[in-house]
Amino acid sequence: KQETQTGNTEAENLKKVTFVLDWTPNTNHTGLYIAQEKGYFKDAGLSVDIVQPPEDGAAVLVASGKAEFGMAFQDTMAPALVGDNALPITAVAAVIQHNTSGIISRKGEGMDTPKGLEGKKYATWDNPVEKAMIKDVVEADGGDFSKIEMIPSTVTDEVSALKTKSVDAIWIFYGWAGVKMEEEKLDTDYFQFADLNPVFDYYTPVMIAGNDFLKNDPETARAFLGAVSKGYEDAAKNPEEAAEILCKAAPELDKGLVLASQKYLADKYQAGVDVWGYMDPKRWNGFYNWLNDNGLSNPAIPENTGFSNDYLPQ
Amino acid sequence: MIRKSQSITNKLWSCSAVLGLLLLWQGICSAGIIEAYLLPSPASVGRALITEFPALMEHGKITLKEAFAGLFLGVVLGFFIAVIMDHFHGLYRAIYPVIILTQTIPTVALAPLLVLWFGYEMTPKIILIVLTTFFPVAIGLLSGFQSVDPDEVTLLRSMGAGNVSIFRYIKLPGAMGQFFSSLRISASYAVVGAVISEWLGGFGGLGVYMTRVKKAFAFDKMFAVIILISVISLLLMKGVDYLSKKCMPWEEI
Amino acid sequence: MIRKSQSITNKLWSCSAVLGLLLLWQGICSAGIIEAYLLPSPASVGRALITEFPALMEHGKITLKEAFAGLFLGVVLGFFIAVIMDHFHGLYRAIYPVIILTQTIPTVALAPLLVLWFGYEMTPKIILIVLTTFFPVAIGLLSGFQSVDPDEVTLLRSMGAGNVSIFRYIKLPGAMGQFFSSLRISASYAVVGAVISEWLGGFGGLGVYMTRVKKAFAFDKMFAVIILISVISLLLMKGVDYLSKKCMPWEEI
Amino acid sequence: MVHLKAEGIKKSFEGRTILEGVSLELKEGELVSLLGASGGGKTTLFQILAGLSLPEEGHVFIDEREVTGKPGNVSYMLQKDLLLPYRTVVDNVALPLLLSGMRKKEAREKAAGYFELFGLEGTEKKYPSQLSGGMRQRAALLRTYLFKRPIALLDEPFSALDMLTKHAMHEWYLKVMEEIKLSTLFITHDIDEAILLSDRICLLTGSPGKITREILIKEPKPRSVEFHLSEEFLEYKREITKHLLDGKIR
Amino acid sequence: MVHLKAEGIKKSFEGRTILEGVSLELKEGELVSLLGASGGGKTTLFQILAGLSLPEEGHVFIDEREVTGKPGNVSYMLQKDLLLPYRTVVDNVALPLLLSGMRKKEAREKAAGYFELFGLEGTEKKYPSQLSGGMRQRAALLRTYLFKRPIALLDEPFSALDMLTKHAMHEWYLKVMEEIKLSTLFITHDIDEAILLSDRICLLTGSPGKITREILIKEPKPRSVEFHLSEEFLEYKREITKHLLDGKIR
Ligand SMILES: Nc1ncnc2c1ncn2[C@@H]1O[C@H](COP(=O)(O)OP(=O)(O)OP(=O)(O)O)[C@@H](O)[C@H]1O
Ligand SMILES: Nc1ncnc2c1ncn2[C@@H]1O[C@H](COP(=O)(O)OP(=O)(O)OP(=O)(O)O)[C@@H](O)[C@H]1O
Ligand SMILES: [Mg+2]
Ligand SMILES: [Mg+2]
Repeated sequence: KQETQTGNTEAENLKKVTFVLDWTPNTNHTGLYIAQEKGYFKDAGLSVDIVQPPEDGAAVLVASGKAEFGMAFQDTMAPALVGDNALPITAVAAVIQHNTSGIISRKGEGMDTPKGLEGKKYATWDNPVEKAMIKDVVEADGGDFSKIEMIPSTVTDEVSALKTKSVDAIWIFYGWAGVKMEEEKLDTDYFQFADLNPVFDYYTPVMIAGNDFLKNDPETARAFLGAVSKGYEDAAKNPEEAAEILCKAAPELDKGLVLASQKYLADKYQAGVDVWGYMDPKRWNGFYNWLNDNGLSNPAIPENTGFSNDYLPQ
Repeated sequence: MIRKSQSITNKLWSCSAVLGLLLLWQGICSAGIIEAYLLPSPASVGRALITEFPALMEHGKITLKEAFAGLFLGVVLGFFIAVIMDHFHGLYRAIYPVIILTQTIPTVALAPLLVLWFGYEMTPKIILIVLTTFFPVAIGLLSGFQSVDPDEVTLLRSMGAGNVSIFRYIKLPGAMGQFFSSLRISASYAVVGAVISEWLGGFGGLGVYMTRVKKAFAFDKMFAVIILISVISLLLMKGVDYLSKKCMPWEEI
Repeated sequence: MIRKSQSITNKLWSCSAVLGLLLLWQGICSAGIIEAYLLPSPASVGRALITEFPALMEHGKITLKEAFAGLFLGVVLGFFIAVIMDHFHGLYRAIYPVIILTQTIPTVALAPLLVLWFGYEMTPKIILIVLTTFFPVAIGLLSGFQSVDPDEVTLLRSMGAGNVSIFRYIKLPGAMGQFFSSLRISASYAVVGAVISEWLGGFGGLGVYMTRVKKAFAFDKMFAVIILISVISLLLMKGVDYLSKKCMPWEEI
Repeated sequence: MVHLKAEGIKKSFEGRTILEGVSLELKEGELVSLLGASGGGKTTLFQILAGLSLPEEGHVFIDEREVTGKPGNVSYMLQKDLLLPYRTVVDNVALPLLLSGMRKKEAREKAAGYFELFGLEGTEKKYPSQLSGGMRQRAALLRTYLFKRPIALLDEPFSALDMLTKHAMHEWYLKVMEEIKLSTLFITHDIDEAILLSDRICLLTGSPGKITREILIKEPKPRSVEFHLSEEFLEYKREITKHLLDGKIR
Repeated sequence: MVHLKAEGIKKSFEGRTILEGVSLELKEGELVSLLGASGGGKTTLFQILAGLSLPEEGHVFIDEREVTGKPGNVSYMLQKDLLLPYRTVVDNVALPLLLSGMRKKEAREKAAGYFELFGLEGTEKKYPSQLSGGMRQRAALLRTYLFKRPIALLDEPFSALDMLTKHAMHEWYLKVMEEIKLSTLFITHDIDEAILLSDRICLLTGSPGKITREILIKEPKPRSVEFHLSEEFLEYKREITKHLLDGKIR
């Protein structure tokens, strides 16, 4: 909407692209907002709308062509890749190189390793992949998964959930909720899945695109990812500026939290790879094979399904 | 006799309308105009309904339990509010705007707060259902109580009747019609309310099932749940109609 | 004169009731019985209302635009359905159950599908609002049309009037009362419907703002939005009341 | 000259014959009353005469022209006053003018011109619910009159009024009738009223209903209260009551 | 012996005095009619006599005992029949018995015992809407009667009925009255009815209303149709009509 106002003559020459977020704006989306704000999209001949979708709605919107790109996660998009409900989508860029998610708990209650979850209240989304991953790490740590008290996750505010002891342990992305704990000066214990089992170092979040769009208009896809990658590179270099731009786009966010999160993420956008967004087939397949082996995907997901590095800037 | 055969033709008409829509829908899907992940065909939805039947029943039971509990409490609350507002005029003036206010608050928006306050067990769900169901009942009953013919009250007073007798012999039966038409609305709110409240989280119920199949991109199952919810609502409404006929035989003549 | 002063006391009553609740709420919060992240105090909500005022107005404008567009189309659709069902008896039998069916479908559950089909621009939101608002209007108008005194129709026929005149001079004005009381319901549905539809996503609107502040753990702002939504609903309802008084001067005497 | 003529009317509802072989004449300028038991079919007959309902047998003529089943040829005032509650009195009264295609302003002016004659002055902008019973009835009569057909069918125009108002309306009606020269067919339950107002009284009795008796009232019009309380009046009343009570027993 | 006595009753509504200085007596076994213009305050007076409304001045006595403002001492039948639509006829009629604390079954049986006398046999299990007007009125009368107070106030009990039904009800009522021996105060608009049924007629006229005339009807009861159509009857009617019309002009 706002874009249509900036000069009609230009707008006509620009290619319209729509990006759906995973839900509400946060620091994972910084690169998009920087590219938008600094005109990288326009330079690439694009006019981009950034849209907030219904919860869990991005993948289908991208599949149906209502949006060209969207935000997704390697774990939750698994059911969209195979079987009756397969959607024509492909992951085209990893936003963050490593999986920074893990389980956080109040400090000193013994949940610094997975075994400590025994007898504790864990807020679950009741997702089979989620539960299998926890089972894997708990058992690897010599614990008994069945002893964890599972309660339904209704958590909107992780800090207060822990503070009020309504929950003992929560699955979070450290770059947002973890940083928020620090900001609120709540001492916590945290373990990260990727550290416990390398298979769990999958890509989360990722950018996805519709297959038809990729086939028919690869140039636009490349142009878009080129501009976005510049955005994320900027974010990596200058967290303060990134925080400011994000807060401008999403004023409801807490500025302190955004800045802290931005600083935490700065070296993680492009950690250890030359090109932002690159997805290592070994890690991608590794996680899906683990799903296959544990019977979490029906049918099994074939090698090299659902991602492509072809549209990243070279 | 004439009435009966007429109601049968009515049913034929509406069935054929529904059937027509279904055929159109199947046609669109079969012709491949719309892809399956945009709109599952009625056939695949039917299949999902059958294969998922045990799971749906399981979850449906939980939802129905919540809906009934909420509806029951909502009706009780609505009844008391109506009686109190009818009886104490001062309270009426004080409570009425507050009640209207509660109804302009989007309950769905309240949902996350309710979980925060009351935990994730039944309580917040039932509160949400009560909040949506008590209102039609209270308003319906109240207007029923107040639309009573004042001459009927005079008649009973002339026979030396007190407030309790007036309530029992005039206000209560006089408000029955309004009560049942409100109950009909409340009953259908109760089911939808239960489903929404389950989005708040929990381990069972059609709302939970719905979020799960959504995450699994299983739109046929999603439609199956939606249809099941519709059917439950319709059955509940029919149930209320039946009850109202039983309770108000004088309407039948 | 008597009426006027009575309506003022009524307002006093209700204001003091609302005020009392507010004070109680503030008291609970100030006493620290409930922590701020569970229930923000009225003072902090008030502060949020003030500091967020520009943002709220911005988003509110979008929501109102959707609500009005949806309400308008819903009323138009409801009107046509009512006229058609009143006129063609066969269609009435065919359409009525289908319409009841659409109302048992939980619209909130439909929402994600609507986005899928119609994109995240205005269209799906307006469709959702239309779906919720047309129903009360259609039903209200229809029952208004049908509760017309058949003797009035006979009277006009005896003067040689045709269907159009009968509609214009009898059915339409006779259904006005029912129309406005339905419109009142539809208007408040429209706002809540717009907010819910915005959870579907999009670029702005109170629903989008609400999901964002919820995600950002800003409960004071969350309450501020809820209050704003309540106020908008109330204002719209008052607006309908005003309109109904203007359009039905004969009710005023 | 015969103005309105009905011949051999038959009508049934749900298999029950209400009217059979009913014939009736109304001459120009005449006022004829129709008396009969409740449910006897008087309103049904009026609906047929007004062309709103089709008889199974029989015909209706106005000035020799057949009008069976054709509405719009007579001014018909229904059993209730039927003022539309959402129109002001003047707009109610102007309704037949509007329906005949007259423009709103003109219709209102024309209608307002009769308000004094009908004793309604000052009520133009009021709503019907603000009028007393007598005024409502007068407004309904004015509306019927403004339909400007030479024949008026009035179905119990005064039955909802209390005794004194009725008395006043009778006096007023007898006076107005002189001026506006309508041919009127008149249903009533009130024998006194029928004797007071009619040139001729038709008694509809039996099941199926038939006109079994016609009584001419010879007293010149307008008739005074003295006539009402005279022995002559009583004689008419005796005759009618006897016939109606007999009709009931048959 | 004087059964019911009202003395110097005054009542106003919204600053307008409706009744002033109304005094009235009803002796045992007597039937007294109250005639007067619509809106004259007849119903208001009944409400005061029934103890449902407090007069500003004046007192009501029953058998010398003051009952001003105390309901439950007389059987009062309101202007409408007021049968509760959601109760069967027998349950409607048994209402006063239930209210006096009788058990349901017993009350029903007792009420059913009177159905024949009141010409209601076979309607016990029906709902009021299934009854004809005359039957509804009879059921309301039976209900009033079952309240078993020695004094009955009947507010226009027959006014909603058509002429023939009314005739039949009059005959029936005169017969039943003989059997059940009530003292009755009776409001009507129908002068014929008042003359036919009453021992005495009170005329309530003027504004504020006062009882300005009392007329004794000497004809023995039950009275025949012949009396109705007699010169004597007409004389009574003349007197009442004159007085009422005069009262209107004053
Ligand atoms: N549309 C109809 N369908 C079925 N029965 C009807 C219809 N209209 C009238 N009747 C029946 O026909 C009979 C005669 O009715 P009608 O209204 O003509 O009587 P009436 O003489 O006008 O009575 P009243 O004096 O009470 O107005 C009644 O038994 C009535 O129930
Ligand atoms: N509760 C009340 N409040 C205000 N005015 C009242 C009330 N009850 C009666 N009135 C007025 O008192 C007057 C007398 O009314 P009442 O009903 O006693 O007359 P009535 O003689 O019974 O008339 P009718 O013959 O039409 O029944 C009327 O003008 C009426 O409007
Ligand atoms: Mg009739
Ligand atoms: Mg009265």
